[in-house]
Order: sequence, then C-alpha cells, then structure tokens
Amino acid sequence: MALDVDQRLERARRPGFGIGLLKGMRVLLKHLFKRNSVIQYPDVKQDLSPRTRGVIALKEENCTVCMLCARECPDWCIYIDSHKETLPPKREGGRPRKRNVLDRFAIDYALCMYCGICVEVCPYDALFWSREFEYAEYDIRQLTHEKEKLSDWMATVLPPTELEEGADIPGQPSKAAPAAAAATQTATPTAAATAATPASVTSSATEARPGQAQTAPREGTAATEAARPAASAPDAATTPAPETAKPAPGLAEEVKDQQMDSTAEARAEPEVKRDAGGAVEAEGSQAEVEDKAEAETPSTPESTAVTQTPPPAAAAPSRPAPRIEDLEQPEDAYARVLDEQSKAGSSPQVAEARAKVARVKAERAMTQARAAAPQEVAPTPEPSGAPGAAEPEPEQGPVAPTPEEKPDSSAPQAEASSPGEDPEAVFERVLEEERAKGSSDAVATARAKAARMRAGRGAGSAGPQEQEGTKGPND
Amino acid sequence: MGAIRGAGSAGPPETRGAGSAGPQRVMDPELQNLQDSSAFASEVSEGRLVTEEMLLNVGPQHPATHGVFRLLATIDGERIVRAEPVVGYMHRGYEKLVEQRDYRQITNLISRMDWLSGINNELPLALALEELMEIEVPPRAQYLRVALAEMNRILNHLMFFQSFSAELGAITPTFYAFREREDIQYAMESVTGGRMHFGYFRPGGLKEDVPKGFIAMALAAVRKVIQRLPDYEDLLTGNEIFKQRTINVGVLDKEVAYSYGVSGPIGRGSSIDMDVRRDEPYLVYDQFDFEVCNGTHGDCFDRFWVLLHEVVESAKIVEQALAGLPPGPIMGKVPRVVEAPKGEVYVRTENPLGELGFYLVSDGGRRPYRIKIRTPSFSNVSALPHALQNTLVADMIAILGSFFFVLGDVDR
Amino acid sequence: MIEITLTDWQILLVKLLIILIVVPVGALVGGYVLHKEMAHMQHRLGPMYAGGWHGWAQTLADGIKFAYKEDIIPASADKRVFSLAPAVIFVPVLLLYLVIPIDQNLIVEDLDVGLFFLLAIGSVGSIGVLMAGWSSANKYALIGALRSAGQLIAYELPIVLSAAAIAMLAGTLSLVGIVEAQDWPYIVWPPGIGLALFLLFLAGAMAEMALPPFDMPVAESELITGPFTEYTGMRFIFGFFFAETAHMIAFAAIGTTLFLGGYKPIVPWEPLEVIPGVLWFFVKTSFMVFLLLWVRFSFPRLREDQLQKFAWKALIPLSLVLILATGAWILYGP
Amino acid sequence: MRLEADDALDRVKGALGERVTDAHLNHGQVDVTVEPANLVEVLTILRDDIALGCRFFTFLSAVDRSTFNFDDDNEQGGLEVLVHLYSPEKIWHVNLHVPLDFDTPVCPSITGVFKGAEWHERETAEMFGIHFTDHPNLVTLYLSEDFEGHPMLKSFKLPARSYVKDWPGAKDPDEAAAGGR
Repeated sequence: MALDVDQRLERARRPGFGIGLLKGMRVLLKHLFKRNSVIQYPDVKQDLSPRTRGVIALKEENCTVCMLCARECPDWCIYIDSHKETLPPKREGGRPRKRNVLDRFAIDYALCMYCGICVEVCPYDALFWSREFEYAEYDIRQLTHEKEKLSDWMATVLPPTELEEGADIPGQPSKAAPAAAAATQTATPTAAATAATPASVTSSATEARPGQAQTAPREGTAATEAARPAASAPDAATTPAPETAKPAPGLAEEVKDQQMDSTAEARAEPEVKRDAGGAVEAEGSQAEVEDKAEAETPSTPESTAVTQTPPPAAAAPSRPAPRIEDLEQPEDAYARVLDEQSKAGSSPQVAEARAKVARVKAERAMTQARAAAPQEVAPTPEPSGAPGAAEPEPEQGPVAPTPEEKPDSSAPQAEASSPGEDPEAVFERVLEEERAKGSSDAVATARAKAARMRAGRGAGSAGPQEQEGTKGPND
Repeated sequence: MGAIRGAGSAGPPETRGAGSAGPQRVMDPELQNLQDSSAFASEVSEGRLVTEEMLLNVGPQHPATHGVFRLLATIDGERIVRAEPVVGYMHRGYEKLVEQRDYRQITNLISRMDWLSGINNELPLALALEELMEIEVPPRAQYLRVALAEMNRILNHLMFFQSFSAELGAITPTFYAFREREDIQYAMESVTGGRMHFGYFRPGGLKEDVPKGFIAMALAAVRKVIQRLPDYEDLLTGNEIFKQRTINVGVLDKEVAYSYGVSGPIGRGSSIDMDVRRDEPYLVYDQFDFEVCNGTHGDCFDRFWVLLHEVVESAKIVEQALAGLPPGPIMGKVPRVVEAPKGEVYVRTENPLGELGFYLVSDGGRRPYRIKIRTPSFSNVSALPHALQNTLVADMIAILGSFFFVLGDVDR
Repeated sequence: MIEITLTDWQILLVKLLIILIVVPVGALVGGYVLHKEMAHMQHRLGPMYAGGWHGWAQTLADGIKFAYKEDIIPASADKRVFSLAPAVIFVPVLLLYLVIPIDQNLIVEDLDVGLFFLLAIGSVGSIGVLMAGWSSANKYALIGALRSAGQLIAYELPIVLSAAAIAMLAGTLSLVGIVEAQDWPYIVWPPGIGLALFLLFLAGAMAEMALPPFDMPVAESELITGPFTEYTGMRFIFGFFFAETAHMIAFAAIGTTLFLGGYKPIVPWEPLEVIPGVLWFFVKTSFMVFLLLWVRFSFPRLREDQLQKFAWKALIPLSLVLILATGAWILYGP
Repeated sequence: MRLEADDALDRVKGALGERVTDAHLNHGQVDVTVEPANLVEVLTILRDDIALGCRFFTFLSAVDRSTFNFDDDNEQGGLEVLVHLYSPEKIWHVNLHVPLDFDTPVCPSITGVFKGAEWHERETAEMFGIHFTDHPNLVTLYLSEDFEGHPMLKSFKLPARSYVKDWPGAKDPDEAAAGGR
C-alpha cells in the first residue's frame, strides 16, 4: 500500500502545463452558478440543536440552594446568596421546619466558559441549557444575569432530544446513565439505588442505618439524579413515595412526620466536610435532606408562580394538591401576567412569553387539581412549566425517599409502587391526558412514549435491581 | 550600495524597544566591524555589492501567523538568513491550571488548548484516567469517540486547507473549507452542544448518548466533504502555481524531525512513518481499515498532500465507526467522584496535528498532582528554524502555513 | 433648442469633468462587482444590506467610512512624500481614461500617439508605489515597494511589445485608428498571433496592476498590504482601493480597445450596428473585468523570483518572437 | 518490528547496565531512573543503539514531588527531570526519571543529543528553576524576563485561586442566614 501512496504522491508532484490552472478556474465558474448556502443571519436564523450551549436558564423554584453549581464551577462565576426561613411546624408538637430561600442567583457570563458543569451537577433540575445566544451587551457588567433574567430564559429551553437508535435505554434517559453507573459502583448496599424503581430504592433505604447518614444522602442524590426526567417537577421529586401509594391521609401524615424527625436527626450530624481545596465532600447532602422536609409544604411552584403570593402553607397543611377553587383560570392568569409584565416594563415579547408560560402553568395546575380532587390526597405529580420537564406519571412513583425511612413504612410502599400498569395502557392514558391538556400532537405522543418507556423499564428492571440490592450485603 | 543598504535605515515601526523614536538601524555586529574596517572600502571599490542584513519582525500580529506568534527573521534582501520563533504570547499555564482543578473541570479546560481539535484534546485525558483507574469503556462509547475524534480531525484539516491556501494568496478555498466545516460542526454541535469546545468525553465514557438523526447527519456531512475534495485538488494541489510555491520549499529532514519530535502530518510529510492510531491502537482503531499517508520529500507540498489524504482516511474511519456502531451503554463503571489512584502514566493519542501526550502523575486525589502536556504544535514549531533557513520571505509564509500549528497548542 | 457654443477649452473642461465623475463612479461600481463576483464564486452572497437591494451601496458606504477615518502619518515617515504618493498613484490612472475611445467620437482627446501615451502614463503609478513604500518607514512597505518596482520593469516590456505588435498591424498609434483598423474576428486574427498577444497583454497587465496571482507587492498574507501598510483613511482608499479598481477597469478598456474591437459590435452583422458603440464597449469591458477577476480569485500567488523568471525567460522572448511573426504576417500575409 | 515491553526492559537493562537504576515497567512503558551525570550518555545509547532505536524525542519536563502524598509518610519527594523517548520503528517507550537536588537543581543539557530539547529545556528551566548546563540559549521561553519565581513549583500559588477573589461556592446556606460571611 505504501508504494501506492508514493506513486500517487509522485503523480501529484509532476509538473502540469497550465491544465491545473484551467481546472481551478472551472471550479470557480461552477460555483458561480450554484445556489449558495449562506444563511442571512439576522433575518434568517439557523435552527440550532437543542443541546446547544447558548445560555443557562434557571428554574428558580427547583433550586434548593445546595451550592453544588457554584462549587463545581471552574470559573467561579455563579454567585448564590440565600437565607434560612423557619416555617412553623405542620402539626401541634412537631418541630419547626427550615428551608433555604434563594436571595440571589447570578451567573457572570463574562466569566462563564460554557462548560455546562453546573447544569450537569444540579441534582434538582434547576439549571438548563437554552440555545439562545443573542445577549451581547455594551457594558460588561450587564453580562451578569441575575435570577430574574436567568428565569426568563426558561421559556426558551427545549425538551431534550430523542436518542439515536441503539442508545442504552433501559429506562434511563441519557443523563441518568453516569449517575446510575456511579451509584452501582459504590460499595454500600444502598448503592442498589439504581434509582429508577421505588422498590429498589426503598429496599436500599431499609438497609440504611442512621450511622450511614454520611453516605446515604449521597446515594439519595444519585438516585434523584438518575430519576431526574421522571421526577423533575420539584414537588414530584421530593414528595415521598408513600404518599402516592397510600390512600389514607392520616397514615401519610404519620409517615411524613417520621420522615421529618429522621431528617432532623440527619441534620444534626455534621455532614458537610470540606477537603483542602474547599470542595464539598458530601455533595449537598444536607440540602437534600432539608429539601425533603421542605417538600412537605404543599406549596406548588405553579401556584406560586401564577399568583405571585406566598403559598397558603399553613392553610392546608395536609393537602398536597391545591384546590381547584384556589387556582386561577388560565386566561385570567394570562391577562394578569401580561398586565403585570407590561407594567414592569418588560418588552412586549418577553411579557407575552411570560404570560403564556403562566397560562400553561395555570392550565396544568387546573388539570392536576381536578385529577387530585376526587382522591383527596394522592397528588398527581405536577409537570413543571419547563418544556424540558417531564409529565406526570403516577404509576411510577417519584423516587428519592429519605434513606432514613423506617423499614415498616417502606415495605408496603414497595409493593404498592411496583409497576402495576401495563406500558401500553400507560401510553394510552398519558396520550389522553396530554390531549386533554391541549398539548400538541407531537408533544403528546412523545411524552406518552416516554411514559410507556418508563413504565416498561419499571416492569422490567425491578427484578434484577432487587437482586443486585440483595447481593450487596452478601458480598 | 543600493537600495538594500537603505533598507536598514527605514526603521521598523514595531521595534522591540518602545521608546525608540526615529529610524532604527539593526545591524549585525560583524557587519558593523566590516563597515568600519578598510576591508569594507575595498569590497566596495572592487565592485562587489555589500548588502546589509535587516531584522524583520514578523508578528506578533501578522496575517500569516494565525495567532500571536512572532518570528524574528534576519533577512538579506528577500533571503532569510536566520529565523527565530518567539512564542509565549498566549501562554496560559495549562499545566499549572490543571493542578488546581478536578478532573471534570479539566476536561473542559483542556478542550480549549488546541481550539481546532477540542475533542481530540479531551481524549488522552480520558484515556489516562481510564488507564489509571482501570475502567473499561463500553464499545458504543469507544466507537462514538472514534467517530467524533475523526470528524474533529476533518474539521481541523479543513481549517488548515483554508489557512494554507489563504497564506499562499488563494482566498477562494477559504470559503469552501468553511462551508464544509459548517456541516460537520453542526452535526457535532447537535451531539455535544458546542461548536469548538465540546467537553463531551468523560473518564469512562461519554457525557450522553448521541441524539436521533446524528448518524445520518454526520455521514452526510462527511460524504459531502469527500465529494468536494476534488475541488481542492483542482484549486490547490493540481494548480501549477501552487506546485511552484510548495515543491522543494521548506524541506525538513527526517533526522531533524526525529530529534525535534516532529509528528503528525508534518512528520509524515518528512517520511516519518508514525501514526499512533496504527502503531499503538487506542480506542478501537485496530478494528478499522485505514491507510497512513506518508510524504517522501519533507517539503510543503508533501505536508499539504498528507493533510489532504488524511481527510479521506478519516472519512473512511467515520463511515466504518458509524456503520458498526454497537448498541449499549455509553458509560463504564465509574465512581461518582473521579479520583485517580496513585500512579503515573503517559498516554498519547494522534491529535490532528501530531502526537498529543499526557503524562499524568496522580497522588490519589480528585485533582491531578501534575500533568505534563506534550502538545504536537510545540515540538513541531520548535523545528521551524531548520525549515526556514535560506528561504525567501514569500517562502517563509508558505512554510509557516504548512507547519499547521495552533498557537494555543504551542503556548498552552 | 438652445444653441450653445462652447470654446475648445470649455469642451475640454466638460470632458474632464465627465472623466472626473465617471472614473470614481466606475471604480465604485467596479468595486461592487468585485465584491459580488468574488462572493458568488466563493459560494457566498457578498454585501447584502447596504442600500437595500443586494447591498448595491456597499462600496459607497465603505468610501464614506474611509473618508471619516483618521488620516495617520507615521512619526518616522517622510511626510511630504508619504502624503503625495497616493496622488501619484491615482492621477495617472485618471489620465489613462483620457485617450480611451468609448465610441468613435466619444473620446476626450484622440491623440495621434494615444497608445504611446497610454503605456507611458500607465507605468507612472509604480513610482507612486515606490514613494509610498519608501516613505512609510516600514520594512514591509519597503519590501513591497521594491517588489513593485521589480515587477514594473519586468512586465512593462511584454505589454509594450505586444502593444507594439498591435500598432504594427494597425499602422497607427491613435487608439481610434487601431479600433477602426481591427476586423472581425478580433483576437484570433492574425491566426494564433492575435490570441497570443492578447494573453501576453493580459499577463502583463495583471502583473503591472499587481492583481493576484501577481500581487506580490501587496501580498496581504506576507506583507500586510505592502506599500500601503501605513496608510489609512482617504489616502488608503485613493492610493490603494480606488486606484486598483480604476486601474483594472482602465486596463480592461484598453484590452477591449486593442484586442476586442473596442466599440464595434461583436459580430459584423447589420442589425447589431444599430446598438450604440458605447454599449458594445461597455459589454466588452465588462467581460474583460469579469475575466480579470475570475483569474484573480482562482490562483495562489507566485513568488517574486518566479515571477521575474516567468517574465524574463518566457514572456519577453515570446513577445519578441511575436513581433517578428507579426512583421512576417504584415509582409507576407494576405 | 514491534518490540514487546518485556523485551524492551531486558534490552534496556542489558544496554545501560549500571547507568540506570530501578528499571521497571509502568503501564507498558519502561521506566528507569538515571543520575544526572549519566543522562547524556544514556540518551546517546538509547538513540544510537540499533536494538533500541529511541530516535524520537517526545518531551522533556520536570515534576516537583515536594507535596506528593506518599504512602510512606517519611518519604520526601524532590525535583526530578523527566525525559520521554520513543522508538518509531520498534514502537516502545522509555521514561527517564532524573532526580535532582531540590535546592540547587542542575541538570546537563541534552541538546547535544536531541536538538529539539532546546525549547523543552528552556520551558523547564523557567518553570521549575532548573539550570541546564551547556544549553546554547537558556533564556525564558514563555515568561517575561522579569518574572519572579518558578510557576510550576508547588510552592508557587496561583493568585487567582488564592487571594484575588473569594470562592463563590464557599458560602454555606447556614452562614448566609447570618448575613453572609
């Protein structure tokens, strides 16, 4: 072969006699009459891929101030301020609960290197990539986007792309894969938190002793991350699984309280351990645990977003789903937000976009409230306003219960939340729901498919994962 | 004593000393002596033209250096007597920076080292960590890595088609090359989210799987490049003027190339038959059928010719890798926090511009203890004075262009 | 109808005014054509915004932009020479237009020695380039200027010799006379010699104008912009851009006049005679411009020594041979 | 004509004998330790011995092991120069570790053997403060001439990470409740 290459090279080096010049001219002439492929940029815009790293959008209600993004940022360009709020206990004699309130979340895009680590590490799906890129400023200080501006970008976030054929989809969407792998890698039996099925999670929780609080929350993080798209709505992610499974409100209450207590215990231990460089060893475990406690509050982000008033936390402590009558009519929400925005001086486009978002949120909240109303307690996990967020999937039961849960409470849960529904039925149901909500056909189908996929995975993987979980201690 | 003598007195506006106003005379001390001595007078009286050397400061801002690179050329008329490359205008201290960051952050930093081949930069880091941590990478990830790395190689080579031809004065191939690049970049953006800085490889696998439609898009883009290659041959390698400008210009001897560690297309142009992909196959390169092109003369033409044919070979590999893409996971079993165990390893890959090696010293932490980054451009550029000696100013541009270096890679 | 009687001086003044208007406008249009042709050959669109329709006002906008730019004279430059150089480059280009017959009667001055004037004036610009390069106190500018001077000497000869052959065929130095003397088919007649002379003239003209592939004096990737490295604002645009475009159009017109039959119709066919000669001249000149640009975008740049070799070893002997052949054709041909 | 790593190790031991110590395989590459005095000689042998054929000079650098986290607490790391060679024909690698005195690091220049080491040595010299004797032009390569310190030494702290800016991630939510830090 080498000879061949040499021969070709020798031929190429031979002198020509002007023929090459004419050939070159021919190429140019050919192109003169070709239709060219220039995109007239400001007028016509290229359809960028949904993965394009244009700008980072913040879904504020998902942020639990765990500081992971700020700590992992290689450029130190994320600034977070927060304070703690003490909420009154839900029940007489309960302990007061604490939650972190985000005061400031800013990204300095003049420093940002667009690596996407913050988006990757965020355990609660509060950060997303948007493909918008036209935010150049005349003043470098304007490039520091505060949380309001970052939240505005949420309207431009696209849903994640479908994966190429042959991609490993045993249920996990792409992002979950590393986390799941990471989880299985670790030695503790809790590692069986391959996260996707509540069954395995709870079984791992069974194994978790209080002494393991150091590691356990971490696994919990992995689990949450793995289950992200399934549970990306904040309340869905953090509502403990038993709730969905148990019809009796009283019992659910009890479980919650137990949880809360154990949460408080976990918090008592020093968890955040810094290494020399200042990186946090137990990554955000504390915040995670806190967040679970916080999840008890029935504040739905949607209603918060829509009414712009603090949620009536004390009013209905035992009702996770808002009542229909509390909710705003979608059209009202639209009109109100539009009005507010124009008063606030937003540009018409922004105002309209925000209003639309508000309307959609309100619609969804309505749908869910309706669905929840007859069942009194069991809430359908709400889809968030984010296009990228997943749709409800009650059959699967959102994950990430606190690992400190009592074994007895988890046992029935494991049964109850095992995949009961046939994937096809899930498909049909979700499709119906989506249509009812007024999603476009494509979106509805996609979501239904995703739901079917997850249901199928839940059915298929429960067994093996269980096995893995049991294998752990024997080793 | 004609015009050339006057050349010295026409002061360079960009002299090294900031405060030097007025014409500045840069003169070889030997010549100065000669001029003072009576020998000089006799030279002139004998009718022999005494010419004076002139210091030509090419760069740091010069169109031919595509980056901030300075070449101190001592010229005699148009002939280059000596040339000394001066680098460091873009030194960012990567080796120090990586010691302060954990492995995940490094991946994204390293991507920016050689901005034309981001994904190829990430590869040796991932490989070094996998070697130390003994991670097995699933085949799907390996195939995708190969495909993306080769697409990036095509991107890089297309860039040098354009820069080389632009330096020789042919502006048209520039735009054709950018047109071709666009398709590939779009395909890669749909996978990684970035157009140049990909940040896609992770120790143990990939960040995420490729989106639907990527294979078709990538294949179409790569095939388009191959379809259009004859245009480049007509415009450049087949063009008589191009041949005039490149054949037997800037010859780099094989032995010199060895001693300077010149690798990649430039080394192969000097008939160093060396390609890491073939010699020590990493990833799954041993499963693909491709040819390593070697030049025989070590001149500009051979270097460019090798570059041109590597595009064909890369396209072949991309086709094979995407056609044989196995299903499965894209991430091996990796602990949640990447901590390389204690140890040292040197891992090298075939970057588009040559051998990129990472000597990783780990003391078991989340951060590397030390990484020596052996970049191809650094070694290649250090051999420049050899190729530049006794050439003309116009050749200097051709040689600079044919050394295919990226300043970010030289300075790190 | 009002009778206007003008003295000869007044007529000359009007003609000069016309030239002063036509040449810059022509240069602007030429610049636009250059942008557009280059863009489309390179699979681009070129200017699309300025002025609205396909960016027709782009060169005008460029000109205005340059007019607003600061006029910088380097501290160590020879100021008088430095400021004079653009004029020395641009004025001869203007003068070229004086003797080019756009139609049989549309000519500023039909000099008896028109061709001689053309060739003499056409090479004055190089002195300006040399002045610019020398006075800039910049090494790149100096190298560019020296290259330019070398190129002038090497390429003036083939142009002069090929033009001399034409003059021999026409038997006159007057440009109108030359056009009148030409018969269809213009460039292929006398067989072989005509075409060879045309190509010779093209090569020489491109080298003299320093158009790629003979643009070593300005070679932007080597010498930044050669002699014009230090120029800014109006001086840059008059010395470099305007002069380049106007020079190119002028040489296209000269080529048309000498080889393509000037204002005569493409084929000697009765109905075509109705179309005014100006139009024919314009069509032919456009073709020449297109050709020059086409070549310009296709090729890499030669090296200075290769160019000299090409001129002295190939073009000049060839032109001498062609003169002999032309003489033979006149003596023994039909 | 691939040379297997084990064979390569044997050949290195055979050809270099006493000049090198601690020859072993590390991830498929030969690792040897060379005293500075023997460095030039060893490199010449490696390059010229046809059985070895390490003609390709890969890189020269240094490692400052003064803060290395050794298993054995008593072990104290110093400065070492690292040279990597490769044989393109026989396809094997050798890493040469040249331990130097930490306080007065001096190493013979290898530019006589591999001309290409010139830039590598200049870089190493300015980054680690190692003096290469007999180097033809030992001036700074990257840093400005008036730069103080040797950045790649572990004792050199990056200002950007040390005191210019606070780490935004350092703020704990609990602390934030008390009005920031």
